[in-house]
Amino acid sequence: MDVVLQQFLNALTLGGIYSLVALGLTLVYGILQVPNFAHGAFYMVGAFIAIKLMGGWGANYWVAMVGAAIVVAVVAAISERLVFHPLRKASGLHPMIAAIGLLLFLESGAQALWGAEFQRMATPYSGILEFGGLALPAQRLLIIVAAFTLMLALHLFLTRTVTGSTIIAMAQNREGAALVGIDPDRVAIMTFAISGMLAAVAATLYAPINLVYPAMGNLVITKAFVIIILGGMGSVPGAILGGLIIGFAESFGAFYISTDYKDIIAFALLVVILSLRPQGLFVQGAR
Amino acid sequence: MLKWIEGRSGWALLAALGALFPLFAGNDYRLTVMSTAYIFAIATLGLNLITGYTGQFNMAHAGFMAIGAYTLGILTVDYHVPFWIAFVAAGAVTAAIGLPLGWLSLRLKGHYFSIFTMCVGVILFLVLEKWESLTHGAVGLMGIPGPSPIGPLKFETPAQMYYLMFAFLVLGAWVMKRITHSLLGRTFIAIRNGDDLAEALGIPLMRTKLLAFIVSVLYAGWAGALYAAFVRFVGPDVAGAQNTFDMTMYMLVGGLGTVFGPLLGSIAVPWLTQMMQFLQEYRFVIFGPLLIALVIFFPHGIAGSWMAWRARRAAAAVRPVAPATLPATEAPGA
Amino acid sequence: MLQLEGVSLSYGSFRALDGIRLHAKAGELVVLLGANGAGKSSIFLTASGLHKPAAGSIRLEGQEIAGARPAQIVARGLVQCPEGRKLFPQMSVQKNLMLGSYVHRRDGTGNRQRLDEVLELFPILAQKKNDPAGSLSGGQQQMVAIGRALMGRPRVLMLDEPSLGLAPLVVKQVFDVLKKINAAGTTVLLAEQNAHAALKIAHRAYVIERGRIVLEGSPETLMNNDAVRKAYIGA
Amino acid sequence: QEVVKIGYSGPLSGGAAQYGKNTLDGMKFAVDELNAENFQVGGKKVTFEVVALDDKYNPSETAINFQRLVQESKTPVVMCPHSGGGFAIQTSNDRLNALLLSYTSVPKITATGNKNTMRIPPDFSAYVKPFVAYTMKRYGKNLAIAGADHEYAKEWTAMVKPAWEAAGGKIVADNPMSYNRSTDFYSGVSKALAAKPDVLFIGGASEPTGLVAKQARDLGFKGGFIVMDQAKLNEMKPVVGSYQALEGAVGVLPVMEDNSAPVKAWVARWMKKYPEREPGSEATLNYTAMRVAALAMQLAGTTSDASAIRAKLGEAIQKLPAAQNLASYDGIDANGGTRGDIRVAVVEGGKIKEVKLSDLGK
Amino acid sequence: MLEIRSLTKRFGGNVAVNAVSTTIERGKVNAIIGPNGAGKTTFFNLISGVHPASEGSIVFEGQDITRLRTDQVARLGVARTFQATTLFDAATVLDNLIVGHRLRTRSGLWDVLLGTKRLKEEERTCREKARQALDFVGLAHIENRLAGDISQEERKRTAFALALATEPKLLLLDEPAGGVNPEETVGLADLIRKMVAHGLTVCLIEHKMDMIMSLADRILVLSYGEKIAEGTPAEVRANPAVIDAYLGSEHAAA
Ligand SMILES: Nc1ncnc2c1ncn2[C@@H]1O[C@H](COP(=O)(O)OP(=O)(O)OP(=O)(O)O)[C@@H](O)[C@H]1O
Ligand SMILES: Nc1ncnc2c1ncn2[C@@H]1O[C@H](COP(=O)(O)OP(=O)(O)OP(=O)(O)O)[C@@H](O)[C@H]1O
Ligand SMILES: [Mg+2]
Ligand SMILES: [Mg+2]
Repeated sequence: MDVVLQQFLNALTLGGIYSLVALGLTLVYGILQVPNFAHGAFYMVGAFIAIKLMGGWGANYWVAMVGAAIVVAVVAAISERLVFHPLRKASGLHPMIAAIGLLLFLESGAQALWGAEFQRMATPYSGILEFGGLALPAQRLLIIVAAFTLMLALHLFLTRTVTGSTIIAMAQNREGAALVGIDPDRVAIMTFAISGMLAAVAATLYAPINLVYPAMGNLVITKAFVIIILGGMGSVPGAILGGLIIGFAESFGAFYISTDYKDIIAFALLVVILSLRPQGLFVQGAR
Repeated sequence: MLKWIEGRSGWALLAALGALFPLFAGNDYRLTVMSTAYIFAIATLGLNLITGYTGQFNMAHAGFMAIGAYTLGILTVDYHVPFWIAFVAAGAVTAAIGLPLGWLSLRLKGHYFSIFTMCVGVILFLVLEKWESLTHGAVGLMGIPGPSPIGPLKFETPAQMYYLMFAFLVLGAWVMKRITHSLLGRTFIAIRNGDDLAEALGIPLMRTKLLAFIVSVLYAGWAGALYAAFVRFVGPDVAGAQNTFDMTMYMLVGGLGTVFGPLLGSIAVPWLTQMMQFLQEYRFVIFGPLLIALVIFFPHGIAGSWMAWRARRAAAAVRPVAPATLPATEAPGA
Repeated sequence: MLQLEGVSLSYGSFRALDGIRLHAKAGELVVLLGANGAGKSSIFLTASGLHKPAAGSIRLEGQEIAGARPAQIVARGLVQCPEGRKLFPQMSVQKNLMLGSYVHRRDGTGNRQRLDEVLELFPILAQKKNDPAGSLSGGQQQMVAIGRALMGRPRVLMLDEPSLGLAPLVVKQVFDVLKKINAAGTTVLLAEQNAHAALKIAHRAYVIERGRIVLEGSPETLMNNDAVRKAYIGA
Repeated sequence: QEVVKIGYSGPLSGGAAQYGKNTLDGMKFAVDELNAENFQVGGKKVTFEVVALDDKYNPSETAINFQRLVQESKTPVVMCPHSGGGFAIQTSNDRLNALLLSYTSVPKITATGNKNTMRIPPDFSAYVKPFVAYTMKRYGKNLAIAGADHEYAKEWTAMVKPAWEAAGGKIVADNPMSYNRSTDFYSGVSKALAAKPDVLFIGGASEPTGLVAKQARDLGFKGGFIVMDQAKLNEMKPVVGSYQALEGAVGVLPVMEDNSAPVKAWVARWMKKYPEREPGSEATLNYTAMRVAALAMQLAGTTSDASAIRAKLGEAIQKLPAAQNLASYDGIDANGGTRGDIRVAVVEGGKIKEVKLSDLGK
Repeated sequence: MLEIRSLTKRFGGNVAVNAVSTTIERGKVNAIIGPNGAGKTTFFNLISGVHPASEGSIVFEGQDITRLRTDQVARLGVARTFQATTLFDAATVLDNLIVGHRLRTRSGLWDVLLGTKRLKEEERTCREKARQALDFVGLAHIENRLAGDISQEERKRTAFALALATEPKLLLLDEPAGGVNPEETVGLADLIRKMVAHGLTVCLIEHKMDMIMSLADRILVLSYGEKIAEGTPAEVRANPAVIDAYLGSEHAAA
């Protein structure tokens, strides 16, 4: 029984991280219709900034997380301005390729600045809590609580605040948004900043139980894409549910089927689900 | 009429340049770069058919290239099948695998199709890596033989290999030109420009898209087979997303939805990266922004920008006040 | 109230507007007539700040707005109901309408009151208020678009072919509504193909051809102009 | 004075960049020393220069780079730190008369009959058996496989399994994981531990291997580890936290923990040049290989004839001063595979302890 | 020509078309009118196979086409235009039209690879048909303009030509005069008459009553998805239900 519980816990951890990353991706997709391949690089930069803040400046873990969120939000906002804004009218492949250019730049830039080697982030929550024979690493619990709190906050922001609605409105009709007085450029920058922030927080949450290196984003980003197409691109609940599905599939799949094939499990699941429901689990508009 | 001759002579000039290249290449290194570029150019031509002409961005393209490469490798290395028979089989196997995968993915549209095929690409990669009894797993296939002689033609030296790749490229470009400039090509373009309307005009969407998909992966499969014969080694990495991205970049740098563009891009970009080798690990710090700038300032690629310029001149000649409109290379995907 | 002086606009090398000069006084209902492609929508889009004019000045209540951002212009009370509706298709009708009052977002009660008024104007929308706007019929969407513009509590309202795709009965209703809004003090600019109905409620009208104003006058004078009758009114 | 260029094609960008740099720096370190030593071939002073090209771990790029190195830079020797690139080079190095220094443990690289290949890492098969014997004796008969799944790790797994069973043990779980691609090892490790193993076989790049070990300890594993030689115990330590947590691990001796005089002296030289970077075996092995290749040039009296250089490799290994033979090479086989005496270590009582291979398991 | 029996379409709980039965007569102008959201466009979508019908049957020239795909329906001779005039905006007018005749051709990949005579023949026919259609609608002079550049009225005509290039027997026109000014509307009505004179059957949706009343032979009135009236223009405009639901007093028979 406790192994099942352990996998369950792990699934929530993975699902939480995946969802946070996928949320940023799906928001940006909704606004600009750009599959932002550089999103994984935002995630990576977030982890590095947090490490540097903790290592170099001796910042506290939470301060480092906020710092990383701010820095990556700025990086993302600048990327929007310099890379995606000029391409807002070009549809299709162009922003995709530009995103790849941005990815190459950020990844090699990180390597030039911080080196290619694996780095570790310390955590103040390294303890292991024991509940009746069940080992629960504190950092994992923290991830679950923090990730789902953040998701709830984001959901409330999008559905309950006017500023949140502007993001959704922009996603559906840019000119229409401008005509009711929404400034599309500002919303685009804001959305990018939020997406960068989510990626940085996810990275800082996850880094203490993982490794930090320039290519670390590539692992997460493919999963994040699987998630948002599973949930329906641009759909916020879809990203959360999709993240959980992949988290559970990987965790239980690796345990009960095979670690060797666990990646295939996630992708095969996607193929099966999309074969049955081509528009994803959440039809766009189910917001 | 004039345009027709211009087109002909332009292509003839290119062919002549290609044929004479070994004479002024100077060394095998340049031949190797060029031969590799040709191999990827063939695959990129295929990618351009489904993406540039039909409007469906297939991100599993490198996966199909890998299928061709592995088919050739496995048949020649493990089953000792003669090279050219294995080569034909590489195309057949790629098409046979492409058919169900294409059918499954083409039910999706736009970015859904792209991301879905990206996942198909990952699956192909994982299968190649995990199915050890067939593919030799992560270790890869080594000792793949080079092309066996056809009559008096031997393919041993780099120059001979170069001409082989060149011949395939010419054939591939010629066939592609025929396809895209025929009624069939128009059908593909119609789907790219608006699939609802195309369907209302009696074009069977699935069948037509699937046809474009199969032809496109055939190019990938055969390019993969040539790759295997050239590098003599294939590992699962051939199927990696990196290769698809590279080909997409070639296509875009040259110009989407033209035959000439992908050729240009596939040749220009590798030379550019070769020239930037001295930057070593910092090369992408420069290359990334360069790519972004290109996409922003030359959205139609080199060939596309040139054609747009000509179209604008032609339009200006017809009507003094012509609205500035982009050339007919509408980007797909949205 | 709204004044355009020598406004020109180019799409690339194509000159869509050429020295447009027109104005609307406070409380006026002004109609723009013109064939397809004459430049009516271009005038509106330029006034709203979605296109930058190549030359000329646009003044709203004496203040220059040429070159301002669309959001600023809306905030100053110049609101447009655009051609092609430009709704948020996956949002509910109600949310579409509420976003229309984005620039007044601090005034919650005022907006709710306005919403009730709009739903009263278009009862069918009240029935469909929780449906995604994109699932409505063409005409119903047109009503949402008009309603959304009204939610912005415009001082100057520009409507680009509001009767497009509407049933005759609804067209009549819409024009009645426009008259009512106008009577309540809103300045209205109306681009219309349905010249007959438009001129009936107009105070003044302009005729536009190929990006230029070719005629200006009262509805009566235009109605009696043979060329205008033939081209824009029919029969 | 003559300048001889030495080629390198490896990953200098992307996920494997650090690995590529480590191998390259080992070579460069040897070259710098040689240049400072007034090194002579055929009575003339020779200066070496490393020409390094990035291939992103992609064999087709390696093929291009190799051509470029040989044709444009006229390098008689090219080093490549991955098997795919090695195979790509082997298609033409015999014809072009260039010596391939292949940094890969995949045995096939020297089984293809290529005449101009030297495999840098010594054959690892010798230490599988002592590792097995040691851990089985200390912890018990149940082994769970939780190693990586890349080509090299598969070769290792394929040797560990029969060795373990031959020694009378039982494989209770066979659970390879992708160390390079996984975002999380939790499920994989917990699955392996569910089979209640006494010993875990782990190994891939050092840091992920450290994570796997840490994960196992977090989940309550108390047994020992057989650590594949790609992972270095000293590099795993910062990830796991301490050597205490690695108690009972057996693996290759980390360079930094090597107490032999030549290695200690070399590490001191290295740390003077790169104060921030502790060297690993990538550096020492490539350093040694470069030294061997240079010496072979001297012995052959040529800096360009690869076959002649290749023919002298064995002699060069014999003659190489102990201070430079950090890899403890003692010979080379007919196909170019090196042989050597590998130094191994165990973690006992929270400390690294060097042991003789022959003493392990006794 | 077209027999429709108790055709129903539901979107979720919403019944867009509710048990409508009617016939469309050969060689006539059949009009469909009704308030916004009455289900007119949906009705067209059902006939042309864009949406599958929830219930009922559609029989075209004796053949049941209820379950056919859009392209199959088009091949049988039913062409349509869209409410928001869709064209291939990025292509020239002529290129738009060449594709229009594609469904009457058979050459495939092999013909292209082998360069068969059939392909050359068919390419010529397509071009000819395109020019004919352009001539017919009076747009021969703009064949080289990009479809995205031309005026609203020219778009409407191009859309007609595109439909004509498929060599249809039945033409479904969704608001052909929407957004077109009165003078040009008259021109479009003339064009529709000309098409009927050439043996085509037309079925159109329109809100312009002047045009409908002078053009249509028969009118079907839909409201809330249901058929509320059907008959000649005179009958329909006198029908109190229609006046109530749609026309208002202004357009009612005097
Ligand atoms: N974005 C654009 N790019 C290029 N040309 C444009 C663009 N928008 C409009 N045009 C051209 O500008 C001219 C004026 O267009 P506009 O839409 O203002 O006319 P309109 O009077 O509103 O016509 P309609 O009655 O069809 O709506 C037309 O010839 C049109 O083709
Ligand atoms: N794809 C769809 N999904 C859900 N509901 C739809 C869909 N298409 C149409 N509807 C609904 O069906 C009803 C009929 O719509 P339809 O477009 O057929 O009306 P119409 O008669 O063409 O109106 P108009 O004259 O305004 O164009 C409307 O209530 C609309 O909301
Ligand atoms: Mg207009
Ligand atoms: Mg309709």
